[in-house]
Amino acid sequence: MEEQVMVHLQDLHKTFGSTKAVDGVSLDIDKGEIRGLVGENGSGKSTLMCMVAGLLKPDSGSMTVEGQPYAPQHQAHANDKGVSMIVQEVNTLAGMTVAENIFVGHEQKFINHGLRDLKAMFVEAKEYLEEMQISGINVKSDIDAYTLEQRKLIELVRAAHIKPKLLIIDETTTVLSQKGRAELYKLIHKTKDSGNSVVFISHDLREVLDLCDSVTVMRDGQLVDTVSARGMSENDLKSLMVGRDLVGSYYREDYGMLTSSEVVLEVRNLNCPGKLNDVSFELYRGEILGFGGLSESGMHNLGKALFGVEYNTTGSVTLEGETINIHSIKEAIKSGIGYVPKDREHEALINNADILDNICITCMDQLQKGVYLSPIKKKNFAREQARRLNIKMNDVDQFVYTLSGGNKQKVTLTKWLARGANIFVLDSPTRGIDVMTKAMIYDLLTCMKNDGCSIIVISEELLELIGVSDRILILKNGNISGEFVRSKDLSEEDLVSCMI
Amino acid sequence: MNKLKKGMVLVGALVITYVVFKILQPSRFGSLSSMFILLQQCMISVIMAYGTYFLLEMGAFDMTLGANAILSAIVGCRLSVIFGLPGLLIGALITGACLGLVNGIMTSKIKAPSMIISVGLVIIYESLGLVVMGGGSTLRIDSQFRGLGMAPWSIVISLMIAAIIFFLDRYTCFGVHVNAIGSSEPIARSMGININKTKITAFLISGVCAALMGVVNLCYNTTISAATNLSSTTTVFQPLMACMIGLAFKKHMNPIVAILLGSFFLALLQNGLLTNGLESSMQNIFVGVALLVVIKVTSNPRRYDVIK
Amino acid sequence: MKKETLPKILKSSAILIGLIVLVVFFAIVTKGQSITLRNLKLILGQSIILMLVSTGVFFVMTLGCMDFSVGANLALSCYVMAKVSTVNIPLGIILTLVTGLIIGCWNGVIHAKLKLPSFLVTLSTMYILNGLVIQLTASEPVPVPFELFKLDEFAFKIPLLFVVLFIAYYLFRYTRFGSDCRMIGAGETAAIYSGIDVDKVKIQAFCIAGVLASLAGFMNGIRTGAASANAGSDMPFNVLIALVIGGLPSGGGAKSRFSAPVIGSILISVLSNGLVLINLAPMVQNLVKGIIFIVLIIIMAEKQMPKFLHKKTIGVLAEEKLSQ
Amino acid sequence: SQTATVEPSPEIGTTPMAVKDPIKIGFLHIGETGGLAIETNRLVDYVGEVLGVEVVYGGALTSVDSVITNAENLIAAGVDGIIVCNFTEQSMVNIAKMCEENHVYFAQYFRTLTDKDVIAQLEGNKYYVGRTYESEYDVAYKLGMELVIAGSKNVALLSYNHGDTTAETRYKGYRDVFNENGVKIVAEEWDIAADGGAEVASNLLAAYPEIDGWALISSSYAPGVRVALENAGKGKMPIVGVDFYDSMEEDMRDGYLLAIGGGHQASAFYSFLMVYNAINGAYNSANFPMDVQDNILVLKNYEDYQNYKKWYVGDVLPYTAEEIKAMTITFNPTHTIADIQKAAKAISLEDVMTRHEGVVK
Ligand SMILES: Nc1ncnc2c1ncn2[C@@H]1O[C@H](COP(=O)(O)OP(=O)(O)OP(=O)(O)O)[C@@H](O)[C@H]1O
Ligand SMILES: Nc1ncnc2c1ncn2[C@@H]1O[C@H](COP(=O)(O)OP(=O)(O)OP(=O)(O)O)[C@@H](O)[C@H]1O
Ligand SMILES: [Mg+2]
Ligand SMILES: [Mg+2]
Repeated sequence: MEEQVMVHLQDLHKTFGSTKAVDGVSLDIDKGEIRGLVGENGSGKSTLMCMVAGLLKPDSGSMTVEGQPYAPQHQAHANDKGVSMIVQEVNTLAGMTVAENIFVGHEQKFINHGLRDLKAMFVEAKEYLEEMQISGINVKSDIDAYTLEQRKLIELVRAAHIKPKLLIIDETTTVLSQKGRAELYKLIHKTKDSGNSVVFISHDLREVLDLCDSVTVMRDGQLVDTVSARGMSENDLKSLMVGRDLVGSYYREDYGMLTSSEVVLEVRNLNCPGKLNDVSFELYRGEILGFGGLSESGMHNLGKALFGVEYNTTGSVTLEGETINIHSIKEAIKSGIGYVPKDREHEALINNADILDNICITCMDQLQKGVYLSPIKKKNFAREQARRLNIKMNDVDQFVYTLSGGNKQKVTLTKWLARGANIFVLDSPTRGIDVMTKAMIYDLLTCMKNDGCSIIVISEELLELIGVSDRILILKNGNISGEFVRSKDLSEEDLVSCMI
Repeated sequence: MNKLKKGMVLVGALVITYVVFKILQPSRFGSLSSMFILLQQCMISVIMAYGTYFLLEMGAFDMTLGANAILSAIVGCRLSVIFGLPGLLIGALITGACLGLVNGIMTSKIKAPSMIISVGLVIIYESLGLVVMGGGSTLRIDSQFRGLGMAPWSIVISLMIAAIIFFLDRYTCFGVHVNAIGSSEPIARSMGININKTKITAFLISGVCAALMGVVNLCYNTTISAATNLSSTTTVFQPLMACMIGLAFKKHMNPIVAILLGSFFLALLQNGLLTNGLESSMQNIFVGVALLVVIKVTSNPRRYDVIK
Repeated sequence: MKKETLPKILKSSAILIGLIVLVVFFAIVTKGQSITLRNLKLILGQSIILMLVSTGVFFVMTLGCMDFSVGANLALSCYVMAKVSTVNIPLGIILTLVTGLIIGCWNGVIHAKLKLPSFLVTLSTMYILNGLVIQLTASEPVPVPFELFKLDEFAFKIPLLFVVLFIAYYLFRYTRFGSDCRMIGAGETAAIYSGIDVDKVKIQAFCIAGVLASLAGFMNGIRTGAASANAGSDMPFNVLIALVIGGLPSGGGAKSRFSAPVIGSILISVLSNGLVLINLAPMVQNLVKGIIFIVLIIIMAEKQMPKFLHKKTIGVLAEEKLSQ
Repeated sequence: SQTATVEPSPEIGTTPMAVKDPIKIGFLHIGETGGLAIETNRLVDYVGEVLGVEVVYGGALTSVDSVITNAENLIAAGVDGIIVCNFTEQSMVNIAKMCEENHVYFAQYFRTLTDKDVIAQLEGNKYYVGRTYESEYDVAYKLGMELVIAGSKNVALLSYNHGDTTAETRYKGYRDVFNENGVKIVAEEWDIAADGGAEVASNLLAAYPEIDGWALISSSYAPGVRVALENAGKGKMPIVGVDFYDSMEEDMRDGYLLAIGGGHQASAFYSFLMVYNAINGAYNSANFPMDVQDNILVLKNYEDYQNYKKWYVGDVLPYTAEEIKAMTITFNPTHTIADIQKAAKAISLEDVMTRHEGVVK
């Protein structure tokens, strides 16, 4: 038994201020095993693994790797011990080359007689990239020149190049396209085959079940159970996570109910060099229009373009008859468009401001009477708005960075609802959000729909698209490559066929 | 291509400036000898510019460099009377290193941005300079050391510094770590980079450079006098500007070269204006404009880019 | 319900405590001389100019930007007032403020529209204005008409100061402008995505800084009786120190408090006044000043690099961002 | 506006200060660096010590505003008199007002009033004792003349910041003497930092080969000019300038410095005495303001310099304790302002040498 265990965690504890993030977790991870780790938002998965990877120090508890006592001081140290992790948030160093990013913390590796051997570094970096069949990345060029996904892949290389005994992957798949995921899965299996272990964190239970040998479930910082993936169903997992049975799926149940024929938004020949070409479509009142595709298909740019933040777009966007300037956020907002961006950390919310400010920010013109803006009024307004989506918080003066991803997303939606927007553009609205919060967001969409709001949902999760939208448009390198109307027997395969 | 073009901007600016002034003042401006004098002068100020390089890379600012240069020079000058050349160099360098160390420790240990701390420190260093000065108002360096401030040596010294900085930047972990910290301190820390050590080292280097510049400058001017009321900070701005130019071109040419070109450009500009009989007040105006132009040319931000 | 821990409360009021400690100390050492009504009024009077300027810069720093040109602005405005007032005083006052407005507007527009770092933009403005003022005041300082000297009275200055402070406070606390400033300082990208007209707000903030600096120039004029080149030369750093020891997060943002410019400026005046009262040797005076600044900075400053000094600001602007 | 006098410190209660409380005189000093400043401070400290007066130094003078601020702080510190070297005349109006309100006597040094509006304002101010000033114009004129005699035809002129009264008057002196004698100012540079001489001079030499003489509004640039000359291999070239500096000895000895003006540190000293006596009720305020003119020394050769060093700034200062006391009402009941005026008018190298024959060894 003993030699079977790769990593052993003994009674780990971690608290942040008032929150018990990880509360006495003991865990064994065997050699050559792929271990899934699931749990609701804030259940402690990231925190637990961050401690294993040396990003956080446990308050108490001990760890061993292959029986050897193990207490990592920092990430590089953990790497030396054979543990590496890909974290939830983007974790690359801007303004430095790809190669430097891959080897940061391991420079001494390339010091031969006192000199830093750049050539060797570039060569080796290149090798790793090729080894993982990641193309289109120049190791010498600046990391800023690459997209979020490419940067994640580079982090992947950084984590993999040390041939770790334990590889931890925290909610990474959400930012990866199908192709990127394929690479990730390949890496995971390779690691397994070479007798090493993998911990895989994701909210996509299906993915977890397909990929992993066994699954550990966490709730409120405590370990609920570790079960074999075989013969496990998603619903079983969900009920383990939530602690009670969940019946049915959380998607809309209604089918074939016809939406109004009144066009609220008409897009004609939207062009955006290298991202979109000649995209035309219309959005009807009370319709949920889904956009699907690979992450590079341009669907995210489409969202930005509609909101006026995409650069050098051309084409016309007509709102209830009148054409609007597609280069002005102001005008987009004035004409009732609300946009929920994919990048929650920087674009959606002001993390180091309180909930109050984040909600009121869009509603100043309503709140300010003449030259007077009443703080009390502001507070009450924010309070009642926050209550609408019952955001989990102490009070509206809590800072947003202290909120869980799910609650952050609620705040983002609130700020547009508060403004009374009637056209919503939601980019990856449920990314990295747990099942419960997901369900409530879907219900919310339906309510909004019924209130006559028109909603555009951009998502990489096809089931979600099928589940919520009345109509689905698939984008493929900048063009609309397929249209599907809501129906029971619409399958992922149908969509995928248009995507690639 | 674009990369090259951007790089040429700096050289182009130099050439154009030269040509314009040459046309305006054919007889007075731009003789070989005067250009050589100019080179000597900017070789001195560039030492400090190199000192600030790593700091700017980390996004740190050190306003004490001017005061540091003066204090170190004073100490060196006093010691040179007793111990000769070793006294001058070692005394000054050790002083500079100590001050740099203090700045480094302060900025890495104290919860406050470097620029603001350093402003506080300037006041202290300046008054220390007065104390060391010991009543007198100006010190004069023995003429035997004047060589240090002139053609072969001053240039040799600053080229040496340039080489060292280049080496550190390109061929040591330190260079990478500085860059990493400048890019994101938390990530750098999580990668096991020793933030404090790196910071302190960077400040140490800048301190030493400042001291060296002080010495060379002293040997060039032969006299040194203490500064008061933050007046020493004015000496920081020119090297700072040169270094910023260097960083601005980082992506297009070797920063070490760019810094040198940058400081020579500034010197050329002022010299040109001087020979056109413009007072230094007027020269300020031009330097201001030049600064603006340089940043504008080197930057091409996009809509919604965040620039503070 | 906020769970304010004791250290937190202490920190939030640290600067006030520091101020009180300082005042008490001087009061004891000077046997009460330093807290006579007259001296207190004196200190207030001396801090007016700095307070005006730092109130203006306060908005700019809340944005996360910086304005180094205020000193030179002060000098130039002072010159304009001295010159024009000899012709017509009201006109002089108006033009003074207009000067400040133009300078602020210039800074704002160049920074916001051309997207150049405020730190460098205002530095260049500083150089330009300095040169200009030296040119203009060459040969001799320009006297201010004596009618204006009458204004150098508490009866005029204090009400004016309070009016300005009130307006500024109102702007900051009770209008969307104030909250927009804080939001931009806290997260500019998200602010843009929430429909805040960032450029407009920035320009407005710089204009306020400019106008208040020129108002300070006016005050300086009636106080010193003439416009001279070196007026306000020590402003930029004093403002920085005042704001930071006043407790303004050096990156600005949502945590900015309006008390910063007020308390910071007063504290600086108390310090220089007290050091003279206890008759320290001039050399020692500077030393002590420096040390006390450092200590206060250590207590007050937040660990957070001022955004206007961020790497992106100082050079590495060149590369294009392909990703979005 | 507030007219209460300075509250005396508690434990002395209300006893009039004239009795025991030592007199306090505020000294707005021009700095701690620069030969002139240092000698001035030294002399003032000395006279304070001789007369048992507490000298209160103001803070640093960075800008015009700081002059006023420091004056205010000195008054708040409870001084009985102030001596001030103002940056701009206009600032005296404010200071005068302050002093009158608080019954503090004040006098200028190194400065007088020329702006008639300002004079009008200060007329009949019962506390404006007077001023000591030297003719900056004359000294510049004299020095310029030395250059003329030395045969310079194209001179370069270096100065510190524009707008400074002293700098501008000296400039006029140079300009006139050169105009009258057909000497051309081929290049003039202002706003030069104290140690910026070498750089500017080098550039000027490169650009204006015809330069054959240097007129310095502040002689602190002299060492720099010398360096520039040596570097450019131009050999010696006559340099004249105002204000003594520490290391002028070498430059005099080696014959680079043709002539130098300065040594007027006594200026503050006389103003100090005036204020001291005024406080002790020596003068009838009807005669205020009273003028004291003193001389700027001009050293023309190395020997002059050695004498200056020996007699002027040696262990014995230009005035001994006895001589000082003789100029005060407290020790010499027959004292009148004339004593001070006479002393100031007379002061020169020779004067000191004769007076201190035997005292200095
Ligand atoms: N800096 C902080 N200070 C205080 N509490 C925090 C802080 N960061 C997070 N929390 C707490 O963590 C909880 C969830 O935060 P966390 O970062 O774990 O999000 P998450 O669980 O990853 O959710 P998601 O998966 O949607 O991102 C929040 O309810 C909040 O109370
Ligand atoms: N930086 C932080 N400061 C304070 N508390 C935190 C912080 N990060 C996490 N927490 C707390 O730790 C708990 C677990 O957070 P963690 O991110 O591990 O949840 P998670 O399981 O990773 O959620 P998700 O699946 O959304 O990533 C959160 O509920 C939160 O209360
Ligand atoms: Mg997580
Ligand atoms: Mg999370």
